[in-house]
Amino acid sequence: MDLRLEHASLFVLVLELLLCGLILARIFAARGGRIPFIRRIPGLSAIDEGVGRATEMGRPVLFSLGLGGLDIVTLQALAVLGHVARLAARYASRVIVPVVDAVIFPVTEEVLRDAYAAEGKPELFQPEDVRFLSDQQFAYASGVMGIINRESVASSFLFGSFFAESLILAEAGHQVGAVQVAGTPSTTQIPFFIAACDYTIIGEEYYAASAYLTQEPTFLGSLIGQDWGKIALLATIVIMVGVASLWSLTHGGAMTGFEEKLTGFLQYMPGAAAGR
Amino acid sequence: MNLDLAIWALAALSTLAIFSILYRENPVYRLFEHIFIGLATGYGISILWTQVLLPNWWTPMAGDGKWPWIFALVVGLMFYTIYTPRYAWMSRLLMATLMGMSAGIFFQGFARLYIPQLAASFLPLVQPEPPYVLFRNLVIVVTIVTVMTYFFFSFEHRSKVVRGSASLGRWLLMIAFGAIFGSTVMARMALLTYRIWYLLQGRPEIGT
Amino acid sequence: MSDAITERPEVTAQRRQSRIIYAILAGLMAIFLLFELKLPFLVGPQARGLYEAVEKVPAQKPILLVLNWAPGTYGENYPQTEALIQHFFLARKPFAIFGIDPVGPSLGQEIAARQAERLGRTYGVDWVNIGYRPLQLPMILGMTRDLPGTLKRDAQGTELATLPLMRGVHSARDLGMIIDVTPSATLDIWIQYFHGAVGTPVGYAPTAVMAPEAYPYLQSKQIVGMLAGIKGAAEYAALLQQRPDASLAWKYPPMRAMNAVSIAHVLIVVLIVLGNYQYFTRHRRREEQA
Amino acid sequence: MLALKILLGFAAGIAFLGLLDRFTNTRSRRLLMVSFTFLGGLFYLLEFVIPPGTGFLGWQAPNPARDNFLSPLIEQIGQVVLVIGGFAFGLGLLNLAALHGRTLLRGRPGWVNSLAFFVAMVGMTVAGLFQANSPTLRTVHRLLFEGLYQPLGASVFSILAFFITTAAYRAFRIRSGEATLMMAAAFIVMMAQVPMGMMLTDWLPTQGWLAYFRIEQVSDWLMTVLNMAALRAVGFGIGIGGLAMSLRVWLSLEKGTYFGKEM
Repeated sequence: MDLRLEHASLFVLVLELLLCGLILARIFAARGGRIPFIRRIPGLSAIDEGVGRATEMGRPVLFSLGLGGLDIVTLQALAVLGHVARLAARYASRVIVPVVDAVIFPVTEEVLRDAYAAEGKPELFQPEDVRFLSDQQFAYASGVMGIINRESVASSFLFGSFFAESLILAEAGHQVGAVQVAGTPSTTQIPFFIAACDYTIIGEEYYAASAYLTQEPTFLGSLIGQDWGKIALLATIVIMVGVASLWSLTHGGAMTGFEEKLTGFLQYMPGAAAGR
Repeated sequence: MNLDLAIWALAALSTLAIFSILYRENPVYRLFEHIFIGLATGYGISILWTQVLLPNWWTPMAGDGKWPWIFALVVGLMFYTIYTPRYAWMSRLLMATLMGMSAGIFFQGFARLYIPQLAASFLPLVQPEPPYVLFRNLVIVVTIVTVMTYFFFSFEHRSKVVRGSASLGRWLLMIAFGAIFGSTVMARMALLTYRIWYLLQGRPEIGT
Repeated sequence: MSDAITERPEVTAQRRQSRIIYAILAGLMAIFLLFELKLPFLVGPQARGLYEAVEKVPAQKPILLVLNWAPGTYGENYPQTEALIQHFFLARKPFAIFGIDPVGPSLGQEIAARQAERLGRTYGVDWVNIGYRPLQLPMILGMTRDLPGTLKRDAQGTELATLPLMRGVHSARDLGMIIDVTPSATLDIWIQYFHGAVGTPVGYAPTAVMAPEAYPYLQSKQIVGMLAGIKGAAEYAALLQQRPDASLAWKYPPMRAMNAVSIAHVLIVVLIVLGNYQYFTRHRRREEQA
Repeated sequence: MLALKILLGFAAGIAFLGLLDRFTNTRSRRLLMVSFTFLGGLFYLLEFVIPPGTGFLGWQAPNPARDNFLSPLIEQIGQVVLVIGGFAFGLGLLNLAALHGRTLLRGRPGWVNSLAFFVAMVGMTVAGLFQANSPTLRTVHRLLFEGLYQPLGASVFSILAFFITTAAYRAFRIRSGEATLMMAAAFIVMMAQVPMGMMLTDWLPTQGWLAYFRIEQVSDWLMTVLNMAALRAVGFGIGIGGLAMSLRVWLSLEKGTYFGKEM
């Protein structure tokens, strides 16, 4: 459907307010002590196992943040990195983080340094383990492939936005026998992670990672709010499928009028300048 | 020396060096990996200057006399305070502002990405649509509903309906992932075919 | 490797197995590229649709061949372009090369010049190269109304209006067809502003990855046909071969390339079957032991 | 004159930062950070939700039918962020130079690679920036770009063909219902792409209801109906997840590393 949404329409505004309201309400409820229960996310429990394995074998952990710049996806990957780094610090393991974006680079270094400091082992942090490789996709991939092989990493965690290089990183890790956990909202790369990794975190589970790993009330509440948001979307779909079916029945199956009306409604914004 | 021949020879050597990692990591791969990263960095620098900083910053400032653009450099320098614990907070302030901006941008992105898709899911499920259209619509709606229930984090254990829907959703998801995998194979094979052809030709008249 | 003791037991074995698979894949591809082997072949309806649409273009209406690819997708877009250009020359359909990517037209120039020399076709009469213009909406809109007035000169700086081929061309209405050879999402432009506005037929030659997005347009007949990646190029080559006047010369022969790709697909299928057989026998052995 | 203005501006900017550092403490910095994060997000939010045509104190967008008074700023802010982000490239450069410089100067094993890195980087930078001025540099640029950079990238990319083969070999085993479904779908779509696969169902008619069972039709249906719907549903979840995360970052509710730290 060809919708013009350069600016929010009334529908968009109401929907986003509703979704944000649901999420915020559950966050504050959880902070107020109503800690909810969430289901297990299998891949995430494997992270601890992966770091433990690195310690046993005396080999490093690799953590790739994907190709994203400073956006929501990469921030979530950094949150997971924080958890991995604290575990690694606790067990005195190394975490190698190849970075693709110069803006992300200092943030990554700080996340790692803080994690080692928080576990009381600041001396274990090696600045050389956070490496800016390249901002070019395949130069980055070749570098990561080299690191995985040379360091013979014990486990490899791939979190963030990935593109065609996903399978290069995952298959290289598989070849050195690393335990691999991947998570990405880049849906088209998930099949390759499923094929080459031990555990893959799919779709929205990616955003549930920090809640599951930290059991922090804010995150748990947020997750429940997200569930309510999905119910709201599902309800919208079910109701509108009903409306569309009714339209189809009463208009002899001709749906153009329905689409026109729908487009008009979805784009409608009171107070917008004339001439649209 | 013939430049085209030199280019062909270098390109063939590069290809073999990269492919050598398929056997095992080795000094030749390592050398070319470092050359590649060096070239990419150099390429990045020249692109950064010619396509980003020169037209967007230097020319407006030094050419068109818009001197306040120098403040962009001052702000940019705040990144580098990260190396001094005393001033590191400045870099964090800059970073936090950028994060806030990307959060704000997501509110726009959400609407533009997902609202049209939401609207496209409002499909009729009853007559007098032709049967194959109805079947298609039914599959689309059922897939959307069941896959979305798979991603519920709190309801799964309470209701049998949700559990059933979620596992159907996961099955449909796997079919979709398989289809993506299959549809990518040909494009990847075409890439390799051309690389091998390039090597086999042994002559420099073909593009890299 | 010195630290082989700490590896997962199955890893070295698996790595050895992988090396064998890599060697087989590369070897098979090389064989099918080196020799013109006959594999069973079918021409799909999309390539046929494009071929027939080109045949139907009136001789006085030039075809706009839009080349938006760069060396990155050489393996797919080069043979497509080479196939299309040979068809235009053989069937005497005048065409103009154009691009909104800086490299595409110069790559097309090389192919067209080589084929023109071989087949004895003349620049300005049988073909022109307009060159590259950065994509801007006003330019696209201008092209639909006054093509030579908007684009002015060809890649060598000759006034378009003075070229015999362009003499009858004023607006988009005078174009016989538009074919977009591209690795990126540029199709919308031609559908929206050319086909949508004046009904110019549009053909599409994308990389295989981009092809699925075009199905809705094919169904609604907004595009007359499509060459999907290397397979499309090979299908087109097969159609060309059936011509009585077929005199073809390839720099990167699409048939051989497609054979190599086909054999790779077959290899994967064989490997999957083999893998499952292995898995079952091992499974059964374990069950018997238990 | 302009140079002086620029220099003075630079000095003033640095001085301002110095004063900011002098007159703020941990708490006010924290407050500053929270409010900057909020304002940064608020701008994009307001630009989105304020109806087009809205002005502010007589300030109007040039194209009121599409834009509100904040819209013209999007491009300018984008340009500023682009430039500022560009300056961050030096951080990556420093890291690379430090890592390889140390290896090179101390003559550690692998110093040859580090040397190659530097030569490649400097060569490409110089050739890239100044190739317009010298034919020699143009030749060097072609050698580096067409002879090394492009084929290296294309080769790394084409390694995927090898990896996709071994990944399919390993992953598509009939271990579970899920793996079987994934394999079946991949098989159909893969086969539909090659003539030999299309022959499997070539005996079916091309017209009538049986035509729907031709492999290319089934593959097409899988991609455009089932795959599309499944990806759409995954997308909705990801969208809401991203929305929640954005909300937490924007309102400084995010916890854990990097967030909510002492300044």
